[in-house]
Amino acid sequence: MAARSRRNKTTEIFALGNEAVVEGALIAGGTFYAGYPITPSTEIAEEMSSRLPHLRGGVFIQMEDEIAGLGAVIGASLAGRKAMTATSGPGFSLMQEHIGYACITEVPLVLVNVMRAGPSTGMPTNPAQADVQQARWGTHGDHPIIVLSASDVQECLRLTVTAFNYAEKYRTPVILLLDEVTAHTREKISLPDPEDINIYSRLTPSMPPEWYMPYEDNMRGVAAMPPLGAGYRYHVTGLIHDDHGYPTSKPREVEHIMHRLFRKIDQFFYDIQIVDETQCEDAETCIIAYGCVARSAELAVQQARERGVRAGLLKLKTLFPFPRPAVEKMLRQCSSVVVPEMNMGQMSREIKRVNNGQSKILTLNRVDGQIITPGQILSKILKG
Amino acid sequence: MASKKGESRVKVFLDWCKGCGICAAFCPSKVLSVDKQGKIRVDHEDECINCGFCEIHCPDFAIMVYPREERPPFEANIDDVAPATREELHKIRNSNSK
Amino acid sequence: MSNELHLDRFEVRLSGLGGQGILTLGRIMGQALALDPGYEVAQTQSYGPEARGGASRCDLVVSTGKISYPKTISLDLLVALSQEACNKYFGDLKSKGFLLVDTSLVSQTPTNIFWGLPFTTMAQKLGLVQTTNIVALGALTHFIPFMRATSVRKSLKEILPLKIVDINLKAFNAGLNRAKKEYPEAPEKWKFS
Amino acid sequence: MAKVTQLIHNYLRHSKRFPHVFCPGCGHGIVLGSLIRSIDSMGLAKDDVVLVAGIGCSGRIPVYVDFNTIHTTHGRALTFATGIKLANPRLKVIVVMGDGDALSIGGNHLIHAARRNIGVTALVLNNHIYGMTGGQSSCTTPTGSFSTTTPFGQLEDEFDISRVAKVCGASFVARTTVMQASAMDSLISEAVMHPGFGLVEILSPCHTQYGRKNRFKTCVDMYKWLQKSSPPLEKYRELTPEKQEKAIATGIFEKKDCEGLEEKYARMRRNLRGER
Repeated sequence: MAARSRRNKTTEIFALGNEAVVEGALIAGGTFYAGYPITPSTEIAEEMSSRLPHLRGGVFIQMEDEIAGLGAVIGASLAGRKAMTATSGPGFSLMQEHIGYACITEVPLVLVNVMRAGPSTGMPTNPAQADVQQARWGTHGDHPIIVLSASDVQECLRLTVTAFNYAEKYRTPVILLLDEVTAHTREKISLPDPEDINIYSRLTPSMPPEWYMPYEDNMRGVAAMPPLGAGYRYHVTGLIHDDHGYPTSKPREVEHIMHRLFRKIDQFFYDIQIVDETQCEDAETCIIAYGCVARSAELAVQQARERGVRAGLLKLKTLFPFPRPAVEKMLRQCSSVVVPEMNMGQMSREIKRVNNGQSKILTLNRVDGQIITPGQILSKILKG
Repeated sequence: MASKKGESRVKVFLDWCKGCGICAAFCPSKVLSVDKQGKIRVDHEDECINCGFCEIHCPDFAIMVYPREERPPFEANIDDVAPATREELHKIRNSNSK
Repeated sequence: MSNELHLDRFEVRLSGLGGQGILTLGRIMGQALALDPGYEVAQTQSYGPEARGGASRCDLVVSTGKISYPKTISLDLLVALSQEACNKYFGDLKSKGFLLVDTSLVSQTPTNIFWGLPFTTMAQKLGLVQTTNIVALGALTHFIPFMRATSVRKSLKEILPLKIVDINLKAFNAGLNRAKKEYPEAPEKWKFS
Repeated sequence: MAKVTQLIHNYLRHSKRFPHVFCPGCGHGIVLGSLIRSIDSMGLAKDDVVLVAGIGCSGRIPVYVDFNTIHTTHGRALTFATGIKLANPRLKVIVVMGDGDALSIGGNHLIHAARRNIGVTALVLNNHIYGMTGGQSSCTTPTGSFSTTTPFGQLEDEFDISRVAKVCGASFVARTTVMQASAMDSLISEAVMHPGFGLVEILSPCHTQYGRKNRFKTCVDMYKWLQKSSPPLEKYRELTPEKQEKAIATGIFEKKDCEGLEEKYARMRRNLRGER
């Protein structure tokens, strides 16, 4: 522990990305953390273990493995808590089954994954962005999911709040992807006044329990969710279920729930899509980046502009649902698009998918456990 | 809980009974048996001593034992209703023609 | 904040052995620069898997404006508390960059132009070798003109456990005074772009 | 006695279709009935009971009963239960697991739930086989017996669930069989009322998958075998070692005074917050 800076008089602190996640979670109303320690996400668990017991009803528990960690988080969320866990590569793989469970049972939760390099144990203290597609498609079966990505310490805080808000609003697991650079960089961040931030909590039913339908289809596509023990006794199951929560295999009911699951995310797409545009208005070359690489790209754009190249940066904070409209706009506008990422091309695959020959797409992949430097991006811009 | 013979009645919900035969096999008074349809039949209701074994060991909640003097469960209370006897029919006809 | 020096990516690397307190040093320094004078600071670190021994390094990028790339590109100042670190990172220093070494552990520097103080020996004299990093911090407060002693002391008090604040403040003053005495001209040598 | 079955019916979900999915003669229905009776005898409100189950035949139990019910993933029911209990210690959390669920895939979670003494109750329905997937051997399939994946007899030694739980530090451990429904009622009540982690192993025969492959003609034969081979602990102790080998003792193996993890945590929180 010992990582937390004691509060300054102003609400500014000098904190790690991982610590900012904790600040964000607490501001968002998180009171439950269960997990298993794994580098480079451990500071989140350490910080939670010393902070949560001070809260009314706050609970931190270190479980026996990551599977148990996410299991306990789902349990706590069902019991009405805003709950989260944090992990890294190998632990994220272990959690996949439970992510699917949370998707189909529509349990709100936040999962922070600080990505490691390489498959298997990989490189524990080196950055990478290699879990992007796993975050989207890691668990088996069709499912919708929200994946966010933070690139600096202030964003770690903000996006954790956002992640909790989305989870509660849309009753869905939300994955926040960090990388080692973002998680382990210390920066000055300002702690927002909780009153300045919109915090959402799940809607709970307000009707006599006999009439409550746990998976009712309504205009929002999101049913109200009571905490366990509130009088609304219902059945929660990972089996495909009907509106009442009971298992079903009737084709019409199965199709209905699957479509609703996707619709509840799709119809709020423009609420969920968050991107930052930097000098994009007149850009001829656009860099599309996320995570720590977006910071390298920012400097590269500045350096390119100094050399007379009209470069711009589209930073993706929402990775999934894929921010197609924002990306398509840049594909139409720019003659070339550079996609730097610390993997073998997981996001550029999505961008190529929507390109339809509108723009030249240059990929820049680095998988040696080192961050892509501004210089590398700049030379790609100048060559392209 | 056990009572004297002849004081209890046994009700089987045949829609729920799967005919596993546990109740029949362990009934101390041989009240029950499995019939050709694969369902439980109450053969000797009078022998029942209300030991309760069948009730708590029926996996399908399909059997219940209740006191003889109680109204049989799941039957409408229409004891004071009966179809007309021949005499009554005759009487009614006569009174109408008056 | 207006009378502060304008900085555009001033990069410092603190390096040495694991266990010397390099990361703590970086944290105190980062917080002192970020919270009080209000610079933007990005502090990153790199260390081996071992908790003690092995190489340890901590980088700070200090800037008046927002910092985009958080890692160092070319160093303005390299602080080396071990011979190995000095050899390893000297090449990352800018041509006009400065080198500060712990002369009790670094006996051979790659250049004749450097600042050197025996931090470890000083700390031992104070009675607690673990304060080496804070002695160095005191010296750095002298060498880096935009770092204020008051804000460093404040940050030190906030970050270190209460029990060891006093001895560390002593170490800080020792480092600061020794540096002032031996290199009075040093702070004027910087040229900020 | 007359009201027993009606009482059970009161707790069943009237919107579910009965009879339930279990095979004729499956003991799981008896366990469900026993669970309902013990909860009723303790006077617990339906709202305060959370029934958590894993995957397998035992996982189908909760859907039929009108509590807060959760059908989780394979082997992980205890982790969900841990989260629920810590999030809301007022709830009575009961976990229903099969032998494969609890000891094979979920063995790690059982070990640690017992070790950390979380205040949930685990009912392990031991049928010696993977029933739902078609009769494959499980970690409790007795040595020498047959299953679809041990066509030439099981070579491995089986787990003794109660013993595993006991050495892992579970503060209440008991074993019973579905042939002793009244004893089961009181054991379940005792386990639920126990403040720490309680485990009740219930032998519940599976004739469809296990019995047929192991020379039991009908399910009634299995019940007779159960009746014969599961003496109470006191009688078991009097048996000769050879006879003990073949018998399965039933009764309470462990019961120690303790505080559940959730209570300890709440106390720590009160201390930190300066509350009484």
